[in-house]
Order: sequence, then C-alpha cells, then structure tokens
Amino acid sequence: MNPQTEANKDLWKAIYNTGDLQHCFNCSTCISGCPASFGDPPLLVRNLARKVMYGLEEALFEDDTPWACVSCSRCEEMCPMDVKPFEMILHIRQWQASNDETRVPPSIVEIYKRGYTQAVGTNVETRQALGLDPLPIITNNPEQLAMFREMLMKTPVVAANDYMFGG
Amino acid sequence: MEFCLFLGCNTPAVRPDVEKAIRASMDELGVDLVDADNYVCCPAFGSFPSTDEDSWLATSGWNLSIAEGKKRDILVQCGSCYSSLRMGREHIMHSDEKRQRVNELLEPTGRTVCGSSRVRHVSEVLYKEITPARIAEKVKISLEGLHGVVQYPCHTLYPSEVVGFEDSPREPKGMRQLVEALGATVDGYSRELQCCGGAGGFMKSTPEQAIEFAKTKFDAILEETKADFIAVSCITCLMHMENVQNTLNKRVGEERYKIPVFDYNQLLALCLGKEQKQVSAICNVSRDKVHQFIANAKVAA
Amino acid sequence: MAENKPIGTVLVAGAGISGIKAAIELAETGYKVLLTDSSTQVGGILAKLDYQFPSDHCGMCRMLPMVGREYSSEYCMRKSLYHENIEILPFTEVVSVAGDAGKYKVELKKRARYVNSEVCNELGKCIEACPVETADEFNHGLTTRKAIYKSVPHNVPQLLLIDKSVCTECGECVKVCSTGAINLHAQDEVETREVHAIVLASGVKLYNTKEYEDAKSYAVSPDVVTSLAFERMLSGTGTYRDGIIKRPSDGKPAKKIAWIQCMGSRNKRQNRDYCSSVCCMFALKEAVLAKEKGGDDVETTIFYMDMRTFGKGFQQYRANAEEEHGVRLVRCRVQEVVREPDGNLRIRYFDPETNEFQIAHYDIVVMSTGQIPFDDHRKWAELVNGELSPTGLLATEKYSKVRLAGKQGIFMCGSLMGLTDISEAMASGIAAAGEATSFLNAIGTDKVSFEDIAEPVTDDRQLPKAAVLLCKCGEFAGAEGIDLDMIKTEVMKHRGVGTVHVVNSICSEEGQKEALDVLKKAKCNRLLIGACQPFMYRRKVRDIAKKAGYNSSLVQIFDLLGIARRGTEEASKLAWTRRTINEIKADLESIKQKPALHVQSVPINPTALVVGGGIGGMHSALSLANRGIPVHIVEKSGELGGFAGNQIAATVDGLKPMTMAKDLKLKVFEHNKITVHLNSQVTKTEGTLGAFESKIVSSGTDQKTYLHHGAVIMATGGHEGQTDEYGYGQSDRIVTQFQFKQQLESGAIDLSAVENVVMIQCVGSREAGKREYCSRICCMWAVANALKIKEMNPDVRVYVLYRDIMTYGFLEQYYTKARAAGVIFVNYDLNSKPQVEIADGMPVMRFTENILNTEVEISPDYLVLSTGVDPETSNTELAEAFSLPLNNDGFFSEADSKWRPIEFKQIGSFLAGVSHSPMPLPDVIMQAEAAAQKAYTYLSGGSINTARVISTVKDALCIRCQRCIAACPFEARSYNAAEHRIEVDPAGCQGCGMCAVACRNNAAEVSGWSDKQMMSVIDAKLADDLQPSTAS
Amino acid sequence: MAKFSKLAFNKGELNNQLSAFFADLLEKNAVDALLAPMAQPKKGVMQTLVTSKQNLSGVDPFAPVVPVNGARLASSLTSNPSGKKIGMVLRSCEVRALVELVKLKQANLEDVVLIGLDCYGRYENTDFLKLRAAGATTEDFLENAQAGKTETDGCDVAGACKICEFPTTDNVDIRLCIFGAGQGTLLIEAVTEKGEEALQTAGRKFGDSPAGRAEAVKKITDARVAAKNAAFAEYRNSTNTFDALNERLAACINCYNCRVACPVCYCKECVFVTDTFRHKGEQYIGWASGKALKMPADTTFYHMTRITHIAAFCVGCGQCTSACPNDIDLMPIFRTSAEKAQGRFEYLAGRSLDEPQPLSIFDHDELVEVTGQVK
Repeated sequence: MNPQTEANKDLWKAIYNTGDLQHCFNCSTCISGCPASFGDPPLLVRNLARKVMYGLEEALFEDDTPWACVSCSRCEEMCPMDVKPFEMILHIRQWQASNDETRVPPSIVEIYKRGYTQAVGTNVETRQALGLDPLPIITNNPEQLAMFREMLMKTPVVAANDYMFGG
Repeated sequence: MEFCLFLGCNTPAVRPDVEKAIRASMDELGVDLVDADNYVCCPAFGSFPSTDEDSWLATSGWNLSIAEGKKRDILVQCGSCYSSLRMGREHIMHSDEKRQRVNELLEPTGRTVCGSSRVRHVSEVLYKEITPARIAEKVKISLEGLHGVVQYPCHTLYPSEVVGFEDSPREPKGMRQLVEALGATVDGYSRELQCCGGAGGFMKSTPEQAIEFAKTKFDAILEETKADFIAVSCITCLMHMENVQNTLNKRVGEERYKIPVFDYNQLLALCLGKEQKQVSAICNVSRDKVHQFIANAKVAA
Repeated sequence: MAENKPIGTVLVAGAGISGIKAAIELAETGYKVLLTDSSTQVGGILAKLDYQFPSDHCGMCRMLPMVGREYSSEYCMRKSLYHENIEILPFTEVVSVAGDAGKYKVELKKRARYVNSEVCNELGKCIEACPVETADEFNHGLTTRKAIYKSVPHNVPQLLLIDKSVCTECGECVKVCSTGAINLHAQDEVETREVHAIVLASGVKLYNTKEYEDAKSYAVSPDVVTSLAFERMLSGTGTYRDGIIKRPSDGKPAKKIAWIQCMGSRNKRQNRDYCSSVCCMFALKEAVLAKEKGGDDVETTIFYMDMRTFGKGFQQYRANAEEEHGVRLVRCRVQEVVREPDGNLRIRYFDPETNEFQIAHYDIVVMSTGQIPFDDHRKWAELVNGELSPTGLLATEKYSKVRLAGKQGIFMCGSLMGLTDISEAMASGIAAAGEATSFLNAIGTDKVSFEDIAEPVTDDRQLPKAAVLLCKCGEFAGAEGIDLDMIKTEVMKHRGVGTVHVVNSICSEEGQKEALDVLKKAKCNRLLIGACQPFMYRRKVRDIAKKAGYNSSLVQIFDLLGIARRGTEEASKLAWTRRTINEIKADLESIKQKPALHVQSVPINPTALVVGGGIGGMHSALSLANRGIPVHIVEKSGELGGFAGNQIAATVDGLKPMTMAKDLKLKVFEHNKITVHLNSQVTKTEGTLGAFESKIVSSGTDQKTYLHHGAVIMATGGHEGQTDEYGYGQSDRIVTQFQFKQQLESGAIDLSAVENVVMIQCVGSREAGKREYCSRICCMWAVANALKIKEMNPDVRVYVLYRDIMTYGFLEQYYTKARAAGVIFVNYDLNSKPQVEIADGMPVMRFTENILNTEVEISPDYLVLSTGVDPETSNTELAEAFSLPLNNDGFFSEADSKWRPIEFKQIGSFLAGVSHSPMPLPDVIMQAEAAAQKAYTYLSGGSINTARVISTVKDALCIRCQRCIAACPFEARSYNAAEHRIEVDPAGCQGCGMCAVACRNNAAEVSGWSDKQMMSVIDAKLADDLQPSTAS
Repeated sequence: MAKFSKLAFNKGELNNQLSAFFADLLEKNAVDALLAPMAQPKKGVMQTLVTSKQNLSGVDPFAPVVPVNGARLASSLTSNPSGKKIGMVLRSCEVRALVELVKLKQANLEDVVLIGLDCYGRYENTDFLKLRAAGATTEDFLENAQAGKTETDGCDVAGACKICEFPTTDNVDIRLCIFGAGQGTLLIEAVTEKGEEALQTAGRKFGDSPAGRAEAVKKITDARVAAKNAAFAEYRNSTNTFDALNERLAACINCYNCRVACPVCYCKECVFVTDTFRHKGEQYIGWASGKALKMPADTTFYHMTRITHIAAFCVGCGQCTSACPNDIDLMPIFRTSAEKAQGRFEYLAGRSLDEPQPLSIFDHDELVEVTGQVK
C-alpha cells in the first residue's frame, strides 16, 4: 500500500470530522469484546479507524463489516480515548451509502412508504383478541404521512435516490 | 406519573401481547399513558442513521415533537428505539446547528423540537420511579420457587453517559431487582452481560457465527443456572433469544434449548393477575411450565 | 542576633520513602524535622514491598546515612526509623497551614490510637482478647486482623491501635491490659507547630476497584487483585508465608497469572490522560518474582500498550524478563475479565503475533493500577494556597520539579510529583531537602548542635567491673512475670558485676536523675541497663552514662521484656526470669571483653569539584556556592552550558534551555565562590577521604593546575547518538531528530513543499549489542517535532515508526495531542525493522503497518531518525582518573541503582544528570540539586565522624589473600601494594562484618565484636548454673 | 595439545636418565633452577633445590615418599618471587594444594615450570626409611605397583594415597608419565605451551601419543574411587557425631603438628596461638562446673576450627595423619568434611586455577534453596 498514491489524507474529514477518531491509539479495547468481532470476516472497529486515518478510500469503500455492527455500543463505553467508535461506524455507513446507492438500506424505503419497518396496524384481529385498541398510526393518516414524506424528500439520501421512493 | 407511549415497529406488529402487558401493568401501577399518535420508526440504526444525519435527526425530531406537544416524557420498551431516540435527542439538544437544521425540516409539518421531552425506558421507570419495593407490594402472584436469569438490553447500558440509568453501568442491578420483586430467584451467570447479538447486521451477515456467539450464552445459562425463564426488556432480545434456541435445537437435533423468554412487562402483568391469554399470548419457545406455575399460584391465592 | 537564631525546622508531610529520605537528609544537615503521615505506619507503599527490581530484594536500609550512623538507628527501615532530629508523627493529618515563607504555622491533627504507646509493652494480650475480626488493609484484605491490632506486621516498636470503625467497645482488651495503656475514649488531638519550611511528600491516591466504575469490568472476582495486593501475596510477611502463590478465592496454587496494564491510566474518557510511569516495571518485576516463587511452570502474561522501560536499567530488565524468565508480553488492551463457573478468569484478546483473537484462562489477574493525583493536589493547593497548573496539579517553578510555584519554602517530592520509582523518590527527596536547606540557610536559621558530652576515657584494661541498672515501672515488673529481685540477686553473683540497682521508670526524668546518682557512686567501668523498649531512648541512656563517666561503647542496653515478648518453651515466671538472667549474664560477658571504642574524626576539605559545566553542573555549583561552599567547575569545552544549554532553544513543554543556561552562566561567573576552568580536563585524582588533589590539564596550554577538594560531582552530560542505519549519511534528507529540529527552527526546511515526513524511533537503541538502554527523551523529541510540523503545515503527513512510545507521566498528553493533530504512529518490532533505500538522493521506505497487516511503501521528503543519547566519551578517562565505575553503556554507575542514585560508593563522590543516564532537563536539575545537597551535608561539617563500630586489620594475622576486599560491599577495603597490607577506609566502613566472614584467620575484625567476646557470650549462654534451690 | 617424548631406560637407569633430562633443562636454560625429590647424603629422599647439573646426582622423583607437601615449599619459593624460572617436580596432591595457595595469593606460578608425576602413592616416612634400609629401590616399587602390588614387608602406601582419585597430575606444564608407558619407558608429556617450549629448549623430540595410557589411568583411577567410596562410608560413622569425633581425637595433645604439615593451613599466625584462646581460670572452672573437663581443653575445638578453615581447600594429601605423633588418623575427618563442604559450593579443591574459592565472593542469591530466600 502506498499512501502517497492510494490514500486520501482528508478522508477522515469527509467521514467523521469530529476529531474524536484521531485520538485512537490502537489499544484494541474496542475489538476485544465486540460481538460482531466473532463474525467472519470479523468486524474490527480498530482497523476501520485505522483505514480512515490513512485515508484508504477504496479498501474502506469495499468494506462490508460496518454493517455487521450490532449497535450495542459497548466499544463506546469501553474506549479509553473516547473515539466513540459506534458513531464512527454510523458515519462510515453514511459515507458508503452516500457514495454507493446499493448501500442504501431498503428499510428506509419502507419507513418512507408507511412510516415503519414493519406492517404496523395490519394485525387487527390479533390485537382485538388481546383487547388492544387500534393504534393511531401514521399509515392511517394520509395527511401526516404526506408531510412526513415531504420532510424526508428534503434530506440528502431521499433526495439523491428519489427514484427508489417514487410511488 | 404520565408518559407518552412509543411502541416502535416490532412490538405492536409482532408482539402486541407485550404492548398489552405494558398497558395493563402500567395502568395497575397508576401510570397514565397516552399514545404517540402518528409516530414513525424511531429510526432504527440500520435505517436513516446509516444514511445521513438529516434524515436520521429529522425522523427522531418528528417523534420527539409528538411527546413535546403532549408535554410528556416518552416511554419506550424496544432497546433500539430507546437508544436511537436518546442519541437523536442528544444530537438535537447539544448542537444548535443540528437543532436548527431539524426544525427547518420539521417546520413545514408544523412541528418543532427542542428536547424538552426525555426518553425513558420502561425498565428505568419501573426500577427508578416505581421501584421494586412498590412492585413487590402490588404483586398478587409470587414467582417464588422459580429461577430466572436476566438479559440487560445493551442499549440501556452503553454508552452510559447517553443512555444509562443504572447506578453502576458496569454492574447493573435493575433487571435482577425487578425480577426478584416478583418473588423469583435470579441466578447470576458468567455471560450475563453478553449481548444477545440480535440487533444490527451481525445475524444477517454471518448467521453461523452469530448463532455460535449466542450459543455460548445459552450454554452458560444451562450449565451455570437453574433458569426456568429468561427475563428480557427489549423486543429484539425477546425475539432473537427465542429464535436462536429453536435454531440451535435443529442443529443439535434435540430439544436442549427450551428456556422460555419473557419480556419483563409480561411477567409483571402476569404477577399482577392479568389475563395470560392477553399479556403472554405469543411465543416461539413454550412458556407452559411458567404459565402453569402461575395458574396454580392463582388458584392458591 | 547570631546567638539566638532559631533552629531550622521543617515539616515533612508524608512518611513514604521520599519523605523519609528528605527527613533524613535534613536531619543529617542538622535541622529539626516533623515527619507526619496520615496512615498508621511509616514507610508508605514500600513498607509493603519485599522485593524491588533490579536486585529483587528489599534494600530500604541503603537509604540510611553512610556517615555518622551513631545518631540514626541502624534498624531495618521497613521496621522503623529513629533519628535524633526527626520527630515522627504517624496517624497525623495536616489540617491547616498559616503564615508565610519562613514562618509557617501548621495545625496537626493527631488521630487517636486509643493505645498509649509510651506505656504499652506490646505483649499483645489485648489482641488475643479482642473478639472482632476484620479485613487487614495492610494485606489488602487478603488476611484478617482484630479491632485492636498492630498496623504493620514487621514494625518495631509495634505501635498498637484500635480501629474504632469496627470496635464494639466490649472492653475485653482493657481487662487484659496490665499497663493501663488502653483508653477507649481517647480523643484526636490538634496541636499547632511552627516550622520554617514544608516538604510535601504525601504521595497520591492509587486507582482502586472500589471507587472507580471502569474497574468493575475487570474486578469480577477475589482473584483479580491490584498490583499492590499481589505484592502482599508475594511478601514474606504477607498472606502466603509458605511462599506459594495461591488464588485468594479457593487457595488453589496459581499457575497462570495475567497482568493488565494502564488500569486507571491512559484513559482520556475518564479524564486520566496520563501514564502512571511505574506500573510497567512493577508488572515486569512481579511477573519475574511470580515465576521464581511459583516455579517454572507458572505462566505469566502482561497485557500492555507500550512497555515503558525508560529508566536506567529498565530496558535490560525487560529483556531479561522476556528472554531469561519467559515472561510473555501481549500488546492488547482487553475489555473485560469474565469469571467462569470454575473460578477461572477468562480473557479474550487480539493477539498481534497471530493476528487472531485468543481466549485464555487465568488463575489470578493483576490490575496494574495507577495514580489518581488530582484530589491530593487540590487538597494541598487549598492548604498551602498554592496554584494549580492547567492539568490540575500543583504548579512548580519553571525547571524545578520540587519547588512550588510562588511558594517560598514549600517543596514537594516523591509520588506527589507523579508516581516515581524508588531512585526518583530518593533523588527528589534529597533535592527537596536540598532546596529546603538552601532556604533555611538563606532566611538565617540555625542548626542543631548536639549536647556534646565529651566521651569519657575509660581505661578498658583495668579489671572489668559492671554496674547493672534494672528499670522497674510498677505496671509491668511483677505482673508480666519476671522476678526482678531474683534477677538482682543472681546477677549480683556474676563475676565482674560491681553493683545491681533497681531504678524506677528510667524513661522518666526522675528515673534518669536517680540512675545518674547511682552510676556516679558505683565506680564501675562497664554498664548494663535493663528496661522495656530501651531502643526508644537509646541516646538518653548513653548521655546519662557519659555524664557518669562511662564510655558509650561499654554500655549495653537490655530489653527486659524481650524474653516474654519472644516467648519461651515454658511460659512460666520462673522460666522467663531464668532466661532473662541468663541473657543478662551473656550481655555482661560481651561488655566485659569489650574495649572502649572512640569515634574518629576525619577532616574534610570543604571545597567541591564539579566536573562538567552543563546546566546540571552549573546548578550544582550554584546551589553549593550559595550555601558558602567554594566550588571549582571543570568544563572540557570552551563554553559553559553543555548540549542543552548551547543547542536547544525550546522544548515541547515550554522550557527554554538556552535562555536558562545564559542566566546560569552569568550567576556562575559572578559568584565569588565559584572558579571556572574552561577547555580543561581532570587527568588524575589522588589523595584520601576528604582531601583530594585533582590534576587539571587545559588544552592549548601545557600548564597544569592542581585543585584541592573534599568532594566531587560528576555532571558530564551526553549528546545525540550517531548511526549508520537507515541510510543515514547517504542523503541530506535523512537527518537526526536534533538536526531536523534545528533545520525546522532555522527555517532551512520549507514545509510548504513537504508532503510526507517519516520518523523512526529507537534507532540503534534498546537493541542487543547497540545502545541497550532507552534514551528516554527521543519520543518526546519526535512528538515535539511532529507537532511543530503540524503547526506549521497541517497538510504534511507525519508517520512515527515506534516500538514503545515512552511519553511517561503527564508527557502522555503531548502524545495524545500529536495524534489529535493527525500524526500517524506505526508500531514496529526489531524483527521487522523499516527498510530504507536511496533513489536519486531521496529516501524510499517500506515498513509494516501492523494493525492493517500490510506493507507500506512511501518516499518521504524527510526521514528523521531518533538516534538516542550517548554518554560523554570523556567519561572513560574520568572514570579512570577518579577510579569511579562506569556501566556497560558508558554512563557512571551509582552506588545503588534504587536507594543511592546520586552518589558513588566512594564516599564524597556524587553524580547528576546525564552522566547517570539520559533524562529530561527538569530531572537533570533535580539530580543536580540532590547531588549538591549530598555534597553539602558531607562538606558542611568540615569533618566527618566515623562510626565506633568499624572493621580493623590485624596485620600479624593477615595473609593478604585479599578476600576481604572482594567481600566488602562498601568498597572500604583496599590493598596497599607498596606496604603490602590491607587498609580500611574508616569513613567508608559500615561495620557490616562481611570482611570478618570472608577472612579465614580473624585478621579482619569488627571492633567491639572480637571472637574472644563472642565466645565468652556463648559460654555464658550455654551455662545455666542457676541452682534450682535459689530458683524456688 | 598433548605431545609425548619417549625416555627409554634400562633396568636401574631410570634416575640417571631423569637426571640427564633435568640437566638438559638446566643447561639449555629451559629453567634456572630445579626443585625435585633427591636422595640425601645419609638417608631419605627430600625435595631439593639445585641450580646446576652437577648437583643432580641424587635425583629420585618417583621415590614413594613425600616428607613435606611440596606446595608449602613452592609457596616460600614464589610468594616473594626470585625472578628466576624454577622447575618444580611435584605430585598430584602437592600441585592441587599449590593451586589453592595460588588462589590465596600465597604462591605465584608466573616463573614456574610445573613438572607433574604419575603417582602410585607414598609410604609413611618411617616405613619408607625402613624399606630403603632393606634395599628396596624406586624401580622395584614402580614394577610391583604396576602389577598392582604396593604392600611389601608389612608396609603399604599411606591411607590417603589408597583412596586418592587423582593418580595423575593436572594443572602442570610437563608430566612425567609411567602409567601405560610400558616396561623400561617413561613418557615426558608437554601439557601446556610453556611446557612444550621448555622441552623443545631442552632438545626433546616429540613422538606419537602412547596407546595404552588412557585405559591404564582409568583402571587405576576407578580402583581408587571404589576404594574411596568404600572407605568414606566407614569414615563417616567415625566422624559424623560429636562423641565419635571426641573419641577419634581423644589422644590429641594440641601439639599442632598436623597444622604445620598441612599444605593448605595457610594462616600466618594461627588463631590458636593468639590470646583468643588464652582463657582465664574462671572460664575453665565455669566449663568444669557439673562435668569433667578434659585438659588440654580446646582439642576437638582446635580440629573443628581447622575444618572450618580448610574444609573448602583440603586436597586430601594425608600429611596430617602422617604428622601426628599419637597416631590419630586425621585424614578421614578432613576428607569427609571437605567433600561435603566443597560439594555444597560445587567446588573441588585443586581442580582449577579459575574457579573462585567458596565464600571468597558474596552473591546475594547464593544458597537460595538453603535460605529459602526468593530472588
């Protein structure tokens, strides 16, 4: 690897510009107890941070492991340098998604369409059987849903990939 | 005590009996709940938080604004919802810039957000506000004689500054004390604080390893405890810890992993004498033993 | 006014080793010391340690004064300390400090012990009687104690106290106490004392598992212990006396032990962005001991981030621990320790060797806990109303580690400066004492002059006739089961006894008067005094004897309660009495055979020679000269200031060496007590103790000067090391850290045209066959230069290739700062060194990025090499000329690497700064001050008294085999070839008796300990001629 | 680098051949003086110092007698060096004692060419004189000894020699070898460069190494070791308790002969002649109280003191036994205690010039297993 030719030294600014990342001294605390570090390939937060520091765009762009994170945030609790690794992971995902539409999670389309990742409110009978009243969900409130969608339209991910949300 | 109930996606859609349990027992405990009308997904970490900050915070803002409109704190059961809303609120409150941007986006919808409503997890309210002592008083049916283990939702522990409410985030006691308040014996075990592994992409991206990871936890429970049940306080933990057991059994070809998993609110509701058919109706790992125990206790009582 | 100058008095707050050292130094200089400690014991942390590296022995006693031992007790330091001029106040807090420079009023709160140590006879019946069991904090709760207890197992005297937090006030102890020493209703006492100066030596609080949340992820079992607790487990007086290391939880022998470093330290998230400096060596030492104590099958693993072996000899110790002892080091910070059902402790870590996760199980996990300094610093800042630095520590004067900023006459030392190892504690203690004496000197206080009762000349050849005084304080005599009357009659029968007399309470004024009268009348030439706890007032007794005309060496002090305390096979009044009589007779025999010994006084030429005119040398010289000591500075170059003083404009922590040097030069040249010899070198030194003659040769001229001096301070500095590695010399773009710094400052480098800079640390350092030591300052230089680059042009990419970043203590913050500025630190190890080639004049590099596990290629605009610090080449000739020892690395070898870091074994020779080892400027100055103080104590008396008890040579018996010379640990013996005889340096000899052991023919004899004497003693011990009839 | 030079001799010619060889050494200035056992004018064979070949007539190095352990002589010759190069013809026990004295700086080998002997043992002085008077010659002795027979006319070699496991002599420059040399030959071996140089100067030619020597040496050594082990078992019983010791030493009269004869009893002035042992009457009375005190007192104590002094250096030459006027066999006491003491320090007296003597250096960590102290 040749950082002169392969690295974008300002990558960290593009991805996670809070400056927290720079404090990392590669102590490995984040990875030694991470659930997703048991995965294959393992999620190695420490290495992600390192790639960002070097500015290894390509390697990072290809890297799927950020999406394996279980969001338990234990790394954040344990990190002695307050790098906030979980937030870093979210930022890497954002960077990937904003540069690669295939990374855009389908769930956001669901949310856009009906407000939820699940078909909330469709299980009427079950709910009745349990003695539950219908929920005041947005899906049943076209006016509010429209407003919600309009709002999202103004956000980068939706604006940039509007074709996904059409209809 | 009054809250704005935020149920998220999974609970009302997949496990409405948990919703029922919450409503029932909160009512019994004199907590007034109003629904967050027109709420949307929290948003889950895998959705907008993974694409861009605007959509993430706008969505959080949308939900928060509902509670703020009602001048109530938000009550949440789902761990991810709790953590996502807390983090969203954190960003909105601590960065003027972000707060402005969010309100800009909300403005056309006639909403505003300032962070005035706090985000509270149901187990926090039970533990800190209502307290195990009062729960113990209210309980009609005791689980005395049953052994249980507890599963702390990571999202209510880490990072402690943002989401924590335990006196000691590294040595949490809430769940244990809450279950003990129901009369059950809580067995500790070496992997008590190990994440269930259900959230995020771990399970999707590498199921083999995710299941192996969960297996270590269940094996520890089997070896180290006399657990008749597992009490969780997060919808993801609930669903995942049931599913994994079934998968594991298929693997080993015998019914070795069959510890019933309850959301704490379900146990609570049952002990408050609520109708099992309503508050503990759905499960993928049989709860009969525990239900039977409670039924017998009911008769005795 | 000169008459009634007050005696200079100093409060030393904290009786850890640095406090003790400061106290001893001050006391030796002749000032009074109040030595307080908030804990119940003296000795601080070190009281808990049996072993210290590199020797892995205790050696606390080595801090005792080497001359004038008469006045300080020669007890084991871990037992306790006695000195004429030191008033020890354990269990005492400083509650307020009022007044200002030179006249401080300190309020001291003596916390109640509920046991009056004056009266207590330590028999410990109360302890047996006490029904309350509680955890013993001295052994970190690994053992239990009673509510009434002896706080330190090995202290003498054993000061008992009651722990009111657990005491039930059942009164059992009061019932069994025969001396009425216990008062359950005793109150704390507050008293105000006036002192002229204050030395803060309280140490700092240590990180612990109780208070700190983040520790709980590790402290999940009783088998997870702190490094200090583990030290107690290893200790002979500690928890497992059988010497096997066991799991606290179940006593299972521990075969796998892990250490986790940086517990509480290097943690920005917890606002502890500092390194605790000592934990790495502590862990290495404990791992080595664990193997030696537990056997070779014990596995020891240390989980670390950087192994900070920056001190003298540290790196060699690490190498030895790894290679000789097989201690395993794993570079990984672990997230948690999990307790398995079988009690084993599971640790999951990422193994950089295999680049894979590993899970390991251990019997014991040791948390290398660090310091939590801020509370203590805040407390002191409030008490003395001193300023706090931005970091939250007591601010010190620029360049000084010990002088509090803007607080005249208040100093600090030891771990309050940040955790220190023993040698630094010693140096800082001495330095603080030095600053204090300079201050006391300046404000015109007086020194203690001992009531000098002339030593009576006893004719020891006339027939020995002994007077025996037995002390009786009604409380114990009868009750504690020795029959004084029987003793009296029996001892009276013993041959050579003149009189036996029972005195009431010899510890009291009246008692002493009575004793004096008796002795005057007695007309004896030997004296034995029997009392309880006699060592408490040894000197008093000696003075009475002197006044009555008895030579001190012919006075024997006998502990009447010793027998009962030690116990006998048969615990009866008769048995105790007979044993006592028997031992008294033995002691009588010993003094009967003893000659009268007299103290020799050796005159000292009160002039100092300082070799090396660097900042350290100049500081020492001024410190001495300001106290009236004439000083010669010999500097081989034509310019004072040395390397730092002439080359370094500024350091990263804001010091300006060149400016400082300029200022010092001025003072030095102006000072009428200092003579400077430039372009000069010492070629030969001759003469004897206290009167040296050094031959000075000045370059250019062939004229020779002869300097006469009583002491010498080696302050030769060092310089940046050389290298031929990494293409150095083949390209002007490959430079040393120092060259780079200069080019940066001079503007010779146009950073706007620079894209990449690579730095390589440890070039030719910490490597067998090369500089085997860590040069301590290179990491800071690299960090400083890196920060400078980033400051001048943030776009430059800086890569620092390191092995272990040695930013110990609060320097850690600069390391953090550098990373925050975007500097990339890449770890490498010796078996994969970076590769450098030169392509058309520019360096081209390959190195392993071991986190991502890939090869990195890069063509930096500059390759900067940290080539370490080399000792002055002239050290070799100087060592020759002064016959002082050098170590393998070419630095001077101090007398004892821990306890006597700034003096040589050769009395009157001292060392400071880089002549000792590479170190940053503030440490150089601290050592320079300490060396000056040592020299001052030694020179200011004008003469030194040798001890009475020193070894002698009987020429008639001596066969000149010279075995005694090899045996002498103090190099006090030498062979005089001219006269073909062995000689003893009376001031160097410490009377330890090693030579007497080595000598095959009793030619080496310690005065007052002749064989004849010993054999009569043995006779007396063996003979139990007490007729039963008399003993009925 | 061993090089061997043959020296053939006809019956009765051994000593003539040897004196010729020594003459060469002197004449060609390989050495300036020679110390060697020589027959004395009237009777007996004693170490004799000569500086010219004229005085070599009595040369008889293999004579089975050692009136004085030569180490003592070597010490007086070299502790204040003469500046002359001296050749010294010594046996194993003498050289081994000498090695210890050198370490104690009581002797100096710089200007010495050590010539060692193969040794079949020595007779007690009186026995030797008796045998000589009866006409026995050195060559007879060697012949019988080679055949394994040292006992003649009721006289046998000294007890110390029978159990001496060092029949050949090490730490020398030149060795005069008879073991495995075969009838009528003696081998002169150059052991060190110094020795080789001396021999060359003396004009000796070197041939090939002898075939049989190695096993010959082994055979005799093994026999001695076996004898030693057997003897030690018995010795220990008679020395390992105070009573046994007192008994063995009962006849001692404090004449201190053993001390004078002992080559490693190096003290300049013995502590037993200092006032340390000039007791007062009261002390004697004290000791006598309640028991019978044998006089002179301090006899056992004297020997024990000697043990503490020399146990680490004793080479087992047995001169103490030979010296005792009251036929106390002292050698066993010293041999056994020496073996223990030296074994404790993994030391062997006389083995090498380089090993430091026990207790001459102080190491914090020595005897860890005894003191139980942890490094």
